[in-house]
Amino acid sequence: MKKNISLAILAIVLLVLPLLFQSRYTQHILNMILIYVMLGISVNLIFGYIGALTLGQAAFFGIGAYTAAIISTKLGLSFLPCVLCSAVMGCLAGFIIGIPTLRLKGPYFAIATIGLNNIICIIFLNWEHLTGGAVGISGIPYASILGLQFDTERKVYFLLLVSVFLIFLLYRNMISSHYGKVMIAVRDNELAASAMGIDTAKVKVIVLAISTTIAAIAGAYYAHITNYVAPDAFPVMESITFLIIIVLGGAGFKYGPIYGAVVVVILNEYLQYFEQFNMLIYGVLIMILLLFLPSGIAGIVEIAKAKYYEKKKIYYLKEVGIDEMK
Amino acid sequence: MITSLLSQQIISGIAIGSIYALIALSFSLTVRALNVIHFAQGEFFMLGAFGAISCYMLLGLPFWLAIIITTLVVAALGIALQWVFYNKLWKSHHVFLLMSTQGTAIALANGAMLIWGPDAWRFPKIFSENVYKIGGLTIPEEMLWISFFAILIMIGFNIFLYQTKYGMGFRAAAQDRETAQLMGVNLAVADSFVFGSSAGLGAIGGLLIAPILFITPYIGPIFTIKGFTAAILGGLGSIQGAIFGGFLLGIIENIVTFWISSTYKDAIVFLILILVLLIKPSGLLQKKTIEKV
Amino acid sequence: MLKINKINVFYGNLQVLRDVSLNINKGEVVAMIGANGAGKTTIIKTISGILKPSSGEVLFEGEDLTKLKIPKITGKGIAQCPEGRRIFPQLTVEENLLMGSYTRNGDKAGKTKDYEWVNSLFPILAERRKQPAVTLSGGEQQMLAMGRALMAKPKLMLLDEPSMGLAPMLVKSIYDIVKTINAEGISVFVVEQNAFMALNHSDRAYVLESGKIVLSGTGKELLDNSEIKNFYLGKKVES
Amino acid sequence: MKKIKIIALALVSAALFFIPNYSSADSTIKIGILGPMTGGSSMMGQGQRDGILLYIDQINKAGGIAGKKLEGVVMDDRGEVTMSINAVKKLLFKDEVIAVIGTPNSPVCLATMDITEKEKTPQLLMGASPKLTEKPNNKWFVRITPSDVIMASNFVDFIVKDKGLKKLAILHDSSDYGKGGKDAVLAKMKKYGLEPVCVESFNVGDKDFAAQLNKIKASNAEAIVLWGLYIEGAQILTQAKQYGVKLPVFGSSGVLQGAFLTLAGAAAEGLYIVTYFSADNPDPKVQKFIDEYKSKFGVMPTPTSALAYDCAVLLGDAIKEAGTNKEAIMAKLRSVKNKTGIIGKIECDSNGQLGQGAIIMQVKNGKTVVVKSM
Repeated sequence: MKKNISLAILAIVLLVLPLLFQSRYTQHILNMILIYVMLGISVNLIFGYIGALTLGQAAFFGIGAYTAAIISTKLGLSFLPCVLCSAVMGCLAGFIIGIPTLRLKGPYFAIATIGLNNIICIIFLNWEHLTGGAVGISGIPYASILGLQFDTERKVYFLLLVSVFLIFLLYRNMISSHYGKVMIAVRDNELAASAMGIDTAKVKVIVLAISTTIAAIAGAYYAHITNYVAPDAFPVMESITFLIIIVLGGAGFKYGPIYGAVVVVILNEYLQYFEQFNMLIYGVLIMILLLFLPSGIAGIVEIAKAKYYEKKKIYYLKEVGIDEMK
Repeated sequence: MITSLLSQQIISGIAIGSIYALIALSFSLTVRALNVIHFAQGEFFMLGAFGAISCYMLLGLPFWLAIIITTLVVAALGIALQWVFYNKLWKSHHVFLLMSTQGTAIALANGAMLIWGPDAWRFPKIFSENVYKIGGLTIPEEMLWISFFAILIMIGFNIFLYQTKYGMGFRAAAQDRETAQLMGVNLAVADSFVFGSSAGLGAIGGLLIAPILFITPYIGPIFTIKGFTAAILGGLGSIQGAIFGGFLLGIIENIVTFWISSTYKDAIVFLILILVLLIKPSGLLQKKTIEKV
Repeated sequence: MLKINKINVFYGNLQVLRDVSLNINKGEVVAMIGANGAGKTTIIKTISGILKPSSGEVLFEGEDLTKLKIPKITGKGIAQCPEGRRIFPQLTVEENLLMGSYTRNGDKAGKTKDYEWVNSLFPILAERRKQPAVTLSGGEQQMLAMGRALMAKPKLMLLDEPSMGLAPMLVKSIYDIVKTINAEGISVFVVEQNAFMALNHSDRAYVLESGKIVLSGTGKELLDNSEIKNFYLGKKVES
Repeated sequence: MKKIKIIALALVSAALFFIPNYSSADSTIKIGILGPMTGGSSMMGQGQRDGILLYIDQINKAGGIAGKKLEGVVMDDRGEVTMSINAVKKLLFKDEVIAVIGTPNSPVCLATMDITEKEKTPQLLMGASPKLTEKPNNKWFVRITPSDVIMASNFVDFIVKDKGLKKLAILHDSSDYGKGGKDAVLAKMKKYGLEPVCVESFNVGDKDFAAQLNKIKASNAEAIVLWGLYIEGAQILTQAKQYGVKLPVFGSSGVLQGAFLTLAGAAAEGLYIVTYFSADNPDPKVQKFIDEYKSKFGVMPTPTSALAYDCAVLLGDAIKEAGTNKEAIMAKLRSVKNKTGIIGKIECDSNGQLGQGAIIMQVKNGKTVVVKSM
């Protein structure tokens, strides 16, 4: 009950947020944050809860974006069918790629996903009559549902807010359900989990497919909001950015993706002050933040929470225990 | 005709492969000892080349001195990064270390851009530009030199690791840090050795290729990705494997470009990489080792 | 020779050892028995410096070890044979043994002598000299771990669960070797779940329960103690 | 828990409120400079920025435009599509610039031109892809860079008519630039009824071109048309020399950038280049620009600097004539006729293409000489 009240407060605050910010630029940044929250959730599921280090999530983001772009420009389908097709493509891609590669352990899986992301980008770049090649696909229509066009930053904000809220609910219920415990068991000790009778391979593949589906949905939104997709929006660097979001936000924590997306997106905007120095500062800041946020922002919030309730029990240390994932 | 074309591709592949081998070697060091993929490896390479440019072209020092200074400075940088940033992350999940090296890569590349500018640099030739023609095959001499140095460095490392006491200690530390420490291995020194030598080795690689390739501040990531592809093909963490993988990658790239498609060359290379990971994750060269449970 | 004074050790917030004191004299074999999770390995790790006590001191020949770094402690003449052997799997048997003498600088003749001695204690190791250690069987790995510890020319040897996972026959030969080692003047501190074996082969012994020492005495005394019989020996006496 | 969440939210909101604001007095006219200041194409972006800042400096020293000073707002798009969308929205919504100049990357141009169109703000594009001018409904951009179609058609004319070479091999990079060029060359060759004997590609950042060169060598081509950027260009020429490929090479404008002549050295000898700007062009206007640029920034201008400078001049002229009304500025830009800039002839056609000139040059004794000027 208490959880739902706080969720409701959060929802109300988020709903009135765009009214506080009259600047359309700030609204755009809020939209970017929401898209990155979706992507953060997708990476958190597979990395934070299953422990598979993915450096190829941008590939699925791209698959979703390209699917939506191709379907809407070539077949003229409207927004919702596009999102659905993207989700299906993302899910299929997750299954096809997950079944062989999820057997790989630790860094090997990460390397396989880097290779995969590169392959997908090369396909985007070279399958010209479908993907438009290097210049991509432009002129993707704005999202529209039942004749309502989402063509301003504020309208897009509400569209994204509702979608992110739904995805977040799904994700929250998933990780707090029995299945969430199974996922954590697989992450923390695969051997023990399989000894308990869990089909760990199946759990991993299913979670990867869910995660890639969310990434692909985010891609569909991206295509309809920016009206343009090109291969260089989905490189491995982008996958690394997703991972940075989740690591800074707190991997394996429910609210990790939100904190991370807010910090990384806003950080990049602040850095525009510094012209050609901005990337140098960005790199150094990442290194420093990682030093001081050993379990992400969510970890600090958890510790603060624990202190707040004066329940400094080992229980919390365990929950903050990304260390224990090692 | 076909055989001579094929052998020409193989020779050209070995030529570029010698460069890949050098990076793969520095990659393998950090992976074998610390189980860390060091994303900034290509940046050390780039710094080595720029160090040579600064010392040799801008300060006018003799080449041998430029090599020594650059290698030492870059190795010191690697060690400094380890002490300031990586040591503390050691206890956390390895993704922190991975992301930290990625932050390092971004910072180094952009720092270099601010110092040396975004334009490309060319280092004066130190190797002869001769080209040998043997039976219709073209063999550039400078590539022979690089292959020679790559193999020399490999032999040097092998001697150090397998013939000396400290090398044995570092190998032990790579397998079981805690127990190695109990035996008296100073882990801090061992880690610094790994980070320092892999950075320094990267720098030497950069120095060697500076006269052949052109150097820009953003050259790093390409070498990073080629380096670890090569390292995996040969067997992640194995020193001979790294050299072998480097040459193999060069040959595969050339043959694929020549006979299949230059457009999909990289895609095919990555596909081979994934297949190797799936079928023989210990690399093409290594014997399958029994995994410790 | 080794004197532990009221040490308290924590893992995070969890206290593992409470006011533990014990001492080992020169030339003794001292055993510590206790159930799984009682904190036996923690004591070993505290002596070798992997864990630092929050209070109390560990004196070795009058010097406080808690202030020293791990490699320094090894250099003082304390060699450890850790739980689960922890041999270096990819190193050869010979290299594993040489790892034991890592801290002994110079003294080449002494090292060669010890190497010969270890090979005579464990002839099987000489046979497998060039094999990677991972190819050895469990018993051979235990011998390798002990041989490695002996290569440090220790004054005190710490043995953590030497009988774990070994067949009874092998356990017996391991303890025979402990006796041989002790006869060379090396003190041995052995930590065991296999109480019968440990008590039978030790001069004195301590019993650890939930991080506290609850009993101590000579091996014989403890073997006859009724509580010990009930809790630790149980079926093993009959077998 | 609630409290913490609220505190966190408050912090986030505070951060949002303070998102950087480049506010300045109303007495300035702001021009957005959108380009890659970092990343692999930062050489172009920094040259672009300096070219525009040079013009702004000159105008402000002369008293500004109608009493108002010009101000350049630099935004780093890192050469990435997603970043550029954020950057251009910041220019439009936060800084309320009067026009946007940029960027040299065609994908980034495509990503941002719809946004400036929607906000009815002129954008002066610098990408070379023919795709940019294939948007008849968008009336809010002009493109300064002579497109690949202009370059390629002049070049093929030169190769086929003046040089009499018919068997061509095309070597291009796999980016939008190289592919756009390849398509343009192919289209023009078709008009002559020619087919290339060999088409090979490489990636930006590749270091080894042995396989492509060997293939070309085996294909009996008479000449190579090279469409790519300068680092790869220099490497290809060097390796071609090593592997004994002695065909004449015809390079695109991207080949003659930055330190190309130093990088390629002797291997560049005899190379033909089609471009719009060269430092060795004896035209006094060009030489004046080079002198001013060099004295302000201490380095040689790049072709991108020249493009950007011309953009700034055109925009400044439009503001002088039309005031700060964006629509009027756009109308002026779209009706530019018969002007000559640093990059040669500038005239707006119905698609919004401004730059029309092309010069063909050849490298002789380590310097470029103009062979033909269109």
